[in-house]
Amino acid sequence: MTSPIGLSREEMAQRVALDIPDGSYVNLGIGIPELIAKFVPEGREFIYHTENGLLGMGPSPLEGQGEPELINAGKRQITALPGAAYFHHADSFAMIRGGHLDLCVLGALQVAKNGDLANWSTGGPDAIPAVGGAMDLVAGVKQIFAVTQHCTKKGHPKLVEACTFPLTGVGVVSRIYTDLAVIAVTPEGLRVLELSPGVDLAYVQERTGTELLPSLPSS
Amino acid sequence: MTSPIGLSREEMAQRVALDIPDGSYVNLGIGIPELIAKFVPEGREFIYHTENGLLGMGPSPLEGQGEPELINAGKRQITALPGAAYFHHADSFAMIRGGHLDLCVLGALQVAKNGDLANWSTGGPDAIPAVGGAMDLVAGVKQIFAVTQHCTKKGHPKLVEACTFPLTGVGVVSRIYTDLAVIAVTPEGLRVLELSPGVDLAYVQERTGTELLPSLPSS
Amino acid sequence: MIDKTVPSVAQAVQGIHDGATVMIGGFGEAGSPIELIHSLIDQGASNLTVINNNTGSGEVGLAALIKAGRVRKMICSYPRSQNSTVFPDLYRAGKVELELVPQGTLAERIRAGGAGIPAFYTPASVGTPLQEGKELRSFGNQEYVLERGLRADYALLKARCADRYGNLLYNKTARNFSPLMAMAGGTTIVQVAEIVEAGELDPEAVITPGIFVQQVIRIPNPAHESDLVRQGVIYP
Amino acid sequence: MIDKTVPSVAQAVQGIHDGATVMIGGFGEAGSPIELIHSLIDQGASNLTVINNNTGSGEVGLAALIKAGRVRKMICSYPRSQNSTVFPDLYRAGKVELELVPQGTLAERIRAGGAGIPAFYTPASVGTPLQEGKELRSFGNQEYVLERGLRADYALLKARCADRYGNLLYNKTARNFSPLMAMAGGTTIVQVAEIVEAGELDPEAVITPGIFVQQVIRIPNPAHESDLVRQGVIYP
Repeated sequence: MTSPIGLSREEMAQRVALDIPDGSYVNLGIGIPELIAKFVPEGREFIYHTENGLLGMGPSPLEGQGEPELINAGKRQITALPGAAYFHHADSFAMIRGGHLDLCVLGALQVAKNGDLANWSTGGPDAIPAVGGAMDLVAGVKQIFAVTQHCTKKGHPKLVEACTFPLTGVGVVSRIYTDLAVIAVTPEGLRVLELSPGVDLAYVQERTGTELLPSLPSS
Repeated sequence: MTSPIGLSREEMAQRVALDIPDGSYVNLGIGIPELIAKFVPEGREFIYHTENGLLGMGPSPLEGQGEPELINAGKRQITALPGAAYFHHADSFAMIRGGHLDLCVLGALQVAKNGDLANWSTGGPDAIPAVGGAMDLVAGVKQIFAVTQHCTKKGHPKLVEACTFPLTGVGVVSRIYTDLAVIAVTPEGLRVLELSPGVDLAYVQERTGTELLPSLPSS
Repeated sequence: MIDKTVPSVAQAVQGIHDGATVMIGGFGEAGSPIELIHSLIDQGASNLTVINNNTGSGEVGLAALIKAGRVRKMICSYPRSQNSTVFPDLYRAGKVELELVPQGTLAERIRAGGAGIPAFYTPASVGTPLQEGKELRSFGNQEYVLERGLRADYALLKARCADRYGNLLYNKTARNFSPLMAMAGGTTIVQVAEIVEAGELDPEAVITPGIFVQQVIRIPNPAHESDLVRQGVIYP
Repeated sequence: MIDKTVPSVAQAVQGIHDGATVMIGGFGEAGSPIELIHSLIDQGASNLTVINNNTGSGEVGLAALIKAGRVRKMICSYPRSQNSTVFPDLYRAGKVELELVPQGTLAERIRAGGAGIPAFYTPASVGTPLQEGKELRSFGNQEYVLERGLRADYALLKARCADRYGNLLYNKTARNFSPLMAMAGGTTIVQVAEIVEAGELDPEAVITPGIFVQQVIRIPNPAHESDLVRQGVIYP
């Protein structure tokens, strides 16, 4: 499932981690975002929040040492680091809704040029709708990054003029990390900040459902 | 300050305690209500809640053994019993507002025949208004008893047709314990349940600002 | 003497009536009171409205309760799991209703119910399909949606440890919704692995004060849902 | 490395600006961060809006801050104490404003502010003078009043123990409003008697998770307000 060119899932996760400031409180969504926890850049300390009630989430347990009652929001077994704290769901979402988390990195089905995010349902007639904490996260966390393959498996663009899937939140995403590029959501539209190795703007534009603005010369 | 006839403050507190069912969760207001904690009838266990964050409040500490950070709502030093729990103010008032407490016993400036309570301010031009937790307690606790001298020090009735002081709550008091009588608030008005020794209905009526109904023959 | 312990799971759940609203603690299997749920299946109450973050897994616990046809309606945030088709199948067949609620809104609605707050405003779901039919209102420059407090006739919970007053400690992320549901349940029934003497719990560390708990039942070695699913257990 | 400890009370409070809204923990003297308040008096910020359950006692701590003329407005539930005339005198003289809030409403407003809830409904104060000017609404058969969340630029708190992440434990009934104010303060500054290594606090027993705390200052032997009042201390 690796693209011939562009970043792997692990590389995308690593790229996001580079942009997280030291000391940040971070919530990681399910999928590629979960991989980010492995890539803390030298000299930084992040505190990971999992909305099912833990601040100070650590890596996966060693084989055979997991506990069924120590899990993350994706229901995978995790560990707790020194300095961790457990709390109930209302306190956990008080952290989220109250703006106490610095960053949330979520997967995406679609991101629109204005930052609208769709990541919980395709809205299909047979789909079982399941939203989890995504709507609370995008409404409350200070900054929302989306990390996603640039296109669907069928090759359809995921960055679009307007989302066709049901929204998770309106105008919430500030930055998008894909296998092909790092893209900022700006009042003018989607602006490319960085292209993956071996990829040019035309290549990315061809795979994008809305106009991409070129990166600004760095000042 | 003892009346020539009628119950003393301690006796009033003891009388209230007799009417508290076993296993009740109880909040006691400042003044005479505080004395109730001394009078747990044989064979019963009450759990006292103090709204500043303790369930399982025990008696006053022994001389010299008090702690400035273990106090009740009246800011007097107290103790905590085995099985106690501390919590913050939002959880404490969740207990109150959420209807989890069985009984609150409050002092009163005035009680009206419909159960209106005034106990936080005389409304005087120079009064410093101070409400504390009284409005939350009367709005949330399942049953509210008022315990008070039947008349003010100047001899004015405290049980009245309608309160003239600012209200704490509307129609909240279900029973009134005074030095002269135990009185139920009923849809028909104030009904005397019990007269203190040496007191007859006419004597109490004379000192009451609204009509008292005689006790019903016990069935 | 106050003593909220009851001798059997059967006795604990015996009062739950047809048509009752039942909150069930847990996030996935963490904190799921599986023995209480199985006892509720045995007891037979039906036409239930169940509030839980999920819809169970495999064919044990909550999934088994749903499969047995006892649940008229689920109120939850995430009715999918990797190893259960019980809810999806019945939902597609129109045999169970779903009220889908964002997870933080669900938690806050339960807390509000328990705290005597009938309604509150939240920014979550504004501009999305889950806001439809709900009142919007602006405070400052932002729009919020009005959400109602949730209460239940019963709450079925799992905790690690209790005393006779019903004071509770939980285990790690098995805490999740349970302290909120304890507040919002008319009758809160808790299975615990251990019961200690009054006074043994540090009053500074009690998570659920006993005032929110009506019954405590000791289940010393509770099953883990994932173990049962792995073993292919189907309840009953 | 995350380390929220600061070396002095002066440094802790230096950023507090004229006109700031400041939540101050404590119920009476229990939980009152008296050293932080005294440092705020030294620092000189004025025209403050202060949120505390009370208005201080004697002429130390919060009463001293009010006496020094630094407080434009108090938001509290009980602005009386047996041994202070500071607030009553200034209030009668029209030199300080008062927003009187029922205690449970005050607690819930602070929690709501910290939890991103802009407004909620409560039954407290309905039919009383404190409901005047507020919206009423019925849910079910009962009337409720709409109350707004409260936030503050700063929260000054006292706790028993912290680690470098700002995780906090409190002492008995000194907990009171502080965990709520920690959530609602933009910059939450906490004086603690003890600072321990990360990992020494039981993660099950942490009351305020460090995410709500920005600065921790160690005051190993905090003064008790009642002692100072008894000794006749007048600050500064």
